[in-house]
Amino acid sequence: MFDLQLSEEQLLLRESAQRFAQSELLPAMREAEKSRGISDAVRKSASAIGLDRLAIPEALGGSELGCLAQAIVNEELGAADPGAALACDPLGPAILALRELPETERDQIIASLLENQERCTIVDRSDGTFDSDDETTRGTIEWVPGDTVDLLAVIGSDGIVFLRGGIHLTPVHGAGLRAAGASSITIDRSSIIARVSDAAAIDRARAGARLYIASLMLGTMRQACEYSRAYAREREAFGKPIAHHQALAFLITDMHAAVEGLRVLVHDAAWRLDHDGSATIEAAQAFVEAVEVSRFIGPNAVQILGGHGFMRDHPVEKYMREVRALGLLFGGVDAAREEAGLAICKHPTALDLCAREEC
Amino acid sequence: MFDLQLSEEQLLLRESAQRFAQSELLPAMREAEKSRGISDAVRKSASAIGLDRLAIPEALGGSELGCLAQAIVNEELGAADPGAALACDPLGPAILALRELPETERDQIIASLLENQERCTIVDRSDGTFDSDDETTRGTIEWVPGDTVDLLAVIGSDGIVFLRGGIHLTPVHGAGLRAAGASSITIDRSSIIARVSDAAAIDRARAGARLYIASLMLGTMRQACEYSRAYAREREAFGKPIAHHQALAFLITDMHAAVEGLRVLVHDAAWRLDHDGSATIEAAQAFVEAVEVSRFIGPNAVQILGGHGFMRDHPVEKYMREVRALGLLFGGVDAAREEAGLAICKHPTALDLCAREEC
Amino acid sequence: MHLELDADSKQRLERAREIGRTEVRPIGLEADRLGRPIPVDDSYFARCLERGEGRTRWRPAGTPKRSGRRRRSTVTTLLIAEELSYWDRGVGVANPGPGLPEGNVIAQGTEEQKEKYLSAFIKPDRPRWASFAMTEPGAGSDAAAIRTTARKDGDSWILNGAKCFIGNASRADWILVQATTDPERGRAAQRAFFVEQGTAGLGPFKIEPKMGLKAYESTSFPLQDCRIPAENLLGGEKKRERPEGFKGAMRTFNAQRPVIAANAVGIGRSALDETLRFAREHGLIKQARVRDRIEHMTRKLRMARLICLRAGWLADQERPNVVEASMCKYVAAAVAQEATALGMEVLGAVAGRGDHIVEKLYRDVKAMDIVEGTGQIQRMIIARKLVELPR
Amino acid sequence: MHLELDADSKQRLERAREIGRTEVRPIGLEADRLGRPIPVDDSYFARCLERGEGRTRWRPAGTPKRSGRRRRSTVTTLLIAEELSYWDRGVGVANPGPGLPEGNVIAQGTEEQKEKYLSAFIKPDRPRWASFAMTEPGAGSDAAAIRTTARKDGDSWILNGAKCFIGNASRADWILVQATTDPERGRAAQRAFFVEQGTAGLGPFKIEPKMGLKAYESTSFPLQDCRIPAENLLGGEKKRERPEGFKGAMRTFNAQRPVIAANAVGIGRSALDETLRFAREHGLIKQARVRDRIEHMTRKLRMARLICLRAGWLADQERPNVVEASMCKYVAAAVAQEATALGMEVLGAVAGRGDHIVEKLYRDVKAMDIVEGTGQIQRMIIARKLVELPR
Repeated sequence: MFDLQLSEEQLLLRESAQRFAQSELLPAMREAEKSRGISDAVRKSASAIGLDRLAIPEALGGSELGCLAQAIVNEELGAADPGAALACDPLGPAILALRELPETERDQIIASLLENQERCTIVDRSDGTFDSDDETTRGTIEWVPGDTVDLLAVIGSDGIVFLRGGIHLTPVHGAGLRAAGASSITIDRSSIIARVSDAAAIDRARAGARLYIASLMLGTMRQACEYSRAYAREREAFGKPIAHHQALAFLITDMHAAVEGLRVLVHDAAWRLDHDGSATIEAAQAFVEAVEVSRFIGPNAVQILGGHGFMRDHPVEKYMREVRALGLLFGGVDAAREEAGLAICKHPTALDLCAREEC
Repeated sequence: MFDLQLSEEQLLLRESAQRFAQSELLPAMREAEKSRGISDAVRKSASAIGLDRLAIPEALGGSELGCLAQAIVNEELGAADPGAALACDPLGPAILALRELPETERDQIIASLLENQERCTIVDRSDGTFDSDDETTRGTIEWVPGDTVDLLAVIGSDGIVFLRGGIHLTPVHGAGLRAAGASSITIDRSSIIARVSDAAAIDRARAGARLYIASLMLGTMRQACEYSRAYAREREAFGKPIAHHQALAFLITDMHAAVEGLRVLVHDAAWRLDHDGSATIEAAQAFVEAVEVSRFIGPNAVQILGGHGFMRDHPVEKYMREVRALGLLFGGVDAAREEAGLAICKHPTALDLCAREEC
Repeated sequence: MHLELDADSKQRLERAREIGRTEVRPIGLEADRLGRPIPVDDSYFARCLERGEGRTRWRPAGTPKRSGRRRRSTVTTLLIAEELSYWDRGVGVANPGPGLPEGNVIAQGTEEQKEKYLSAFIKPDRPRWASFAMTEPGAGSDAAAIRTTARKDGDSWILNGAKCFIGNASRADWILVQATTDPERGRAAQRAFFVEQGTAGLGPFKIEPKMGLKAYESTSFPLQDCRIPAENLLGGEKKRERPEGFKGAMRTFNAQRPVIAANAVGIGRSALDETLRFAREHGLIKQARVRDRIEHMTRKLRMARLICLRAGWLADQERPNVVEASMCKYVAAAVAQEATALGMEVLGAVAGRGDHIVEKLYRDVKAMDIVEGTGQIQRMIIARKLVELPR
Repeated sequence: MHLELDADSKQRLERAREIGRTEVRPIGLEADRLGRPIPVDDSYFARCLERGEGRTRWRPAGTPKRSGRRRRSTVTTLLIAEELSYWDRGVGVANPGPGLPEGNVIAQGTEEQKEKYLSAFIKPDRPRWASFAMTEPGAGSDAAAIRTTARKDGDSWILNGAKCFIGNASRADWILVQATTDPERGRAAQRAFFVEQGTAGLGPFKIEPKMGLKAYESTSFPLQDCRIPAENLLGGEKKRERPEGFKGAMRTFNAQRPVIAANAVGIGRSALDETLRFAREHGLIKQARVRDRIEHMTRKLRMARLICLRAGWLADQERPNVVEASMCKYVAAAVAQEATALGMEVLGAVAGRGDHIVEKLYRDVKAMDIVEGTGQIQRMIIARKLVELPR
């Protein structure tokens, strides 16, 4: 039975994420950007409603929720401050890779991370630009939106490795997401403390990470649309609200439709990843769509505000930068496009809801 | 001195091409499509004003004009009927390849073609899908907009070969340009009667052929814009001309700008090809732009007419089909994009009007 | 949330696919090749009747409810519309039955009118059509601009005007004609009238030559002093002062939008599958540019389908779907249009031949952004909600 | 037709490039890094003066014409504007000189006004700025909506209102302030007034924090019972009844559009060159997707430059260029915006670091679609010509 209704639990989760995002993240947005971090109070609030352990196994005190729940939460947090959202979630999308480890190993690593209040980052280096031998790894990562990395998960061409030690961070300015920090990383003789080699598990982790980012982008773009729409209804030019100039009304409509379209792709991918344990194409496409839409919505939300949009008194310039920055993570749009394209071209028919032989 | 003024000669040429196109091609547009050809009267008129020998050497009775002149003429003919334009020009863009032959050989072949009222076609098979040994060639060509091919120029990976005999045409329906005919070709033991191997000469011939097509597309799209603009000024909905609904006015503006932008690219490439004897990037980009713009203008010109646009009583559905068809010729947009991209990436700086070292 | 179909819907889809593959596709290709609508006496239509198509869902008062299959959901209806359109969208419009006007008649007709005009469709003796005539040469998207007049003359109405692009008009038993009883009064004065085939003053019919969707007839015709009995006024005289005519038409539009969106997705999916097949067969999928086109087509069509199903799901939930219905309509039409254009680029010269189905789909699909309200109209509808864009 | 530059223009371009490379780029990067406008006392400005920049082209009546270099063409002016913007667009705005208001003063000022306000710029003793204040918090693109009032009071005008996003206002010797003498009368009542720095009621100034283009100050300030002498009315009292103020402003806008377009092309070209350099250095040009982005950027920027030069060439020919000027403005702004966004995609995580020039260009470029009339305004101007779109 095809049903788009969110469950009671999901609705409650959304409401609580929204309340937190709007009351705690949004007002502190510029301050968090300036100080490259969120306040302890915000961090505690996030933790109090469990945002830092959505995907952590129940046995370890988490909610053990799936990707759809995370997407719902991330949309709300992204609508306030995607950088702060990353800062609120110490394990971030790396949890999706950690979850693929054997249970004992998984629980041990996660428990230790939680106990020491450590932070994880996951990066995609499937393009083979990362050197790893059996036990140690070297390489550089140009940018991660964070100032602390205790455990680094690297998706390489032959699996996911989890690294500890030898991770040297250098702060950089950051094109966006500065509420999470911004660093480049040099890895030198870092130890591999765990490894995931199963291809399906790697695909799941990558899909989950892409959805994590895409859903933050969804939220940020939704807010960019809402903010600029509200502005356009207030602001007058040539004797009427600028939103009543048809071309701008249509632009606002197209931006709204782009957000709605992105949301169904994100939800579809997240549901399938939860339900089927696999959504390689769908997650990659949600990410590609998010990036493409960001190139449309980011600059246009600024444009609607005109000169005001270019100023930091309004948030739209920040949204424009941050969605652009988010889309650069995790191999960027080309890696996602390549993965989706190759997978689709293997399928006999690309777009079937019900199983179908070649016809 | 930067000067965009067309010469007196060019202005006269344009005027005469326009008069012919509007008075002879345009009224017969649907008839020519139906009967897969132009009338003898039209053919004679075209010949009378020299449209069938623009690029032919003066010694052979032609005007020996360059690519810019051809582009100016093609824009006018394309604005009436791009298929008929092809039909009016027996040697078509193949003349640009023929011109690269040594003078004696060139004159002999051209003279013979003219004397026997024969037709040429040129195709691009640089992708290496064409078999040629020293003297004969085999292969198939899925579609050419023509029903007669006496001499076939094939740009292959290792040069241009000119083929005679063993060229078997099978009529096909044609997605567009039916005024020129539509055939698929099987080549079986065809003789190579001439060959061009010089890389610069091949580039010139290919650039010229691309511009030939791009300028036809320019004309057809210009006309699609003009026709739909005129319609939008007449047609009323919701109490005013539909052109006065701002979103449609802006669409018309964007379509107009796209045509203007394409024209400067076509003229720039043509002028450089005439002036410098080389315009590989510029010609390929004019073609790419023409194809991209055609995907925007073709369907939107139909859209402006609404239900009427879908009917053959108006020409916009034909324009939509024909610009799409033109863009498939000569290796299509990907071949042009690849050629331009590779060439640009070789340059130290991509976009310099004055010579510049790497900075 | 649950994004898979139930077994019953899957089964219906399978059946639609089988009919599409064996019946719809071949007759659609033939019509396109010959450049004319499927003839009225084509055996295809007889087979439609044999399959139980071409019937009304209306039943006379007192008819016992049929047991058995439950009414299918809008979501399933949309998926079937997509599937049939996948095989040929024009054929679906050509199919016999009470078609477009059925909804209006059921909703607004008097019992006598339902009996008179729908009962022949309960178990039709032969392929029968009905037709709904709203569009005029000067009134497409702007339904309020209708100029066909209906003048009361004793026990008759006299219709004068011209209609265009009307599906199946020349073969219809009757045409529900939208007309104004007072051009000065705008929408409020619009009503719908039953005009039976053969009525003096109806026609002649001109079958319009179209770019695509050739399987059905798009017909233009005049109404010249076309006199019909007073009782042919849809809903009867008593409703005259209420602007039901226009709203009725608008309601039809509204309900139809996700169906057109689903049709568009079907056309696009057809282009995608054929393009992918071609690319695989010709070794083109090794090219990144070709894969990117296919990825783009797939993604956008998935998106369009999902927002289309969302509009349908909202309808199934009896929740408002005005924004969603308009959105899926214009998005799907644009996406499908682009899919066919990209498909032609992948096919290259083969598309230029004019005998590949992707080329046909390129010609078919444009209508999806026009019928039932252009993309511009859909945006206006949405913008009214989003920014209170004045009319 | 001839599409190459003459030797003189090339030489000027070479000089602009040298200044851009050695002076403009470094100071622009520094301002961006520090997130503040170039300080008034920065030695960069002194060097500008040494190079002969920051001067007025105005000369008192009776000054003998200078021989030597001929006046440069608009085409060359545009190419130099592009070149300087290539190195940093913000710095150009920060440069000292009579700047934006100069044209209005020369065209409409009385001889006394020209003498008083421009003579210090003939051979400036120190870096001096002038400023033009039209934009208001509630009036950006819609210049007719200006609410700053000018009320005559004896021998004075009293200005009240607020201006925003005004370039160089806090460092200007004087600001030409656009105000209305009668808010009810719309454009016709708009005039421009010289307000000297330090006038009571002018300010305080707030330097606005911008997303990009940080090298120059965008300043907001109020005018509160700001009293100025009657003779500070641009053009003097006699012109009061003619709507020159507004038209003057519009003329400035018009002449400026191709310059902004050229600026945009310069920013885009900078992004292109840096992206291409990065792609070559990191072996990315072997990827078709990367090459396609670079091809796209190059093509669209070539196109934008050509239509921009066309607008300039028409001006040089003294032919109308309203459509072309607006077209190049909105096309170039969009194209350059896209170029920077694509550049960031090619750079990937390196762009995320926030210390690569392409990332800066992405923040800088957006303003090009806003200043001197947004893309929407440009389309309105063109549509008036193309379809007689009513105002």
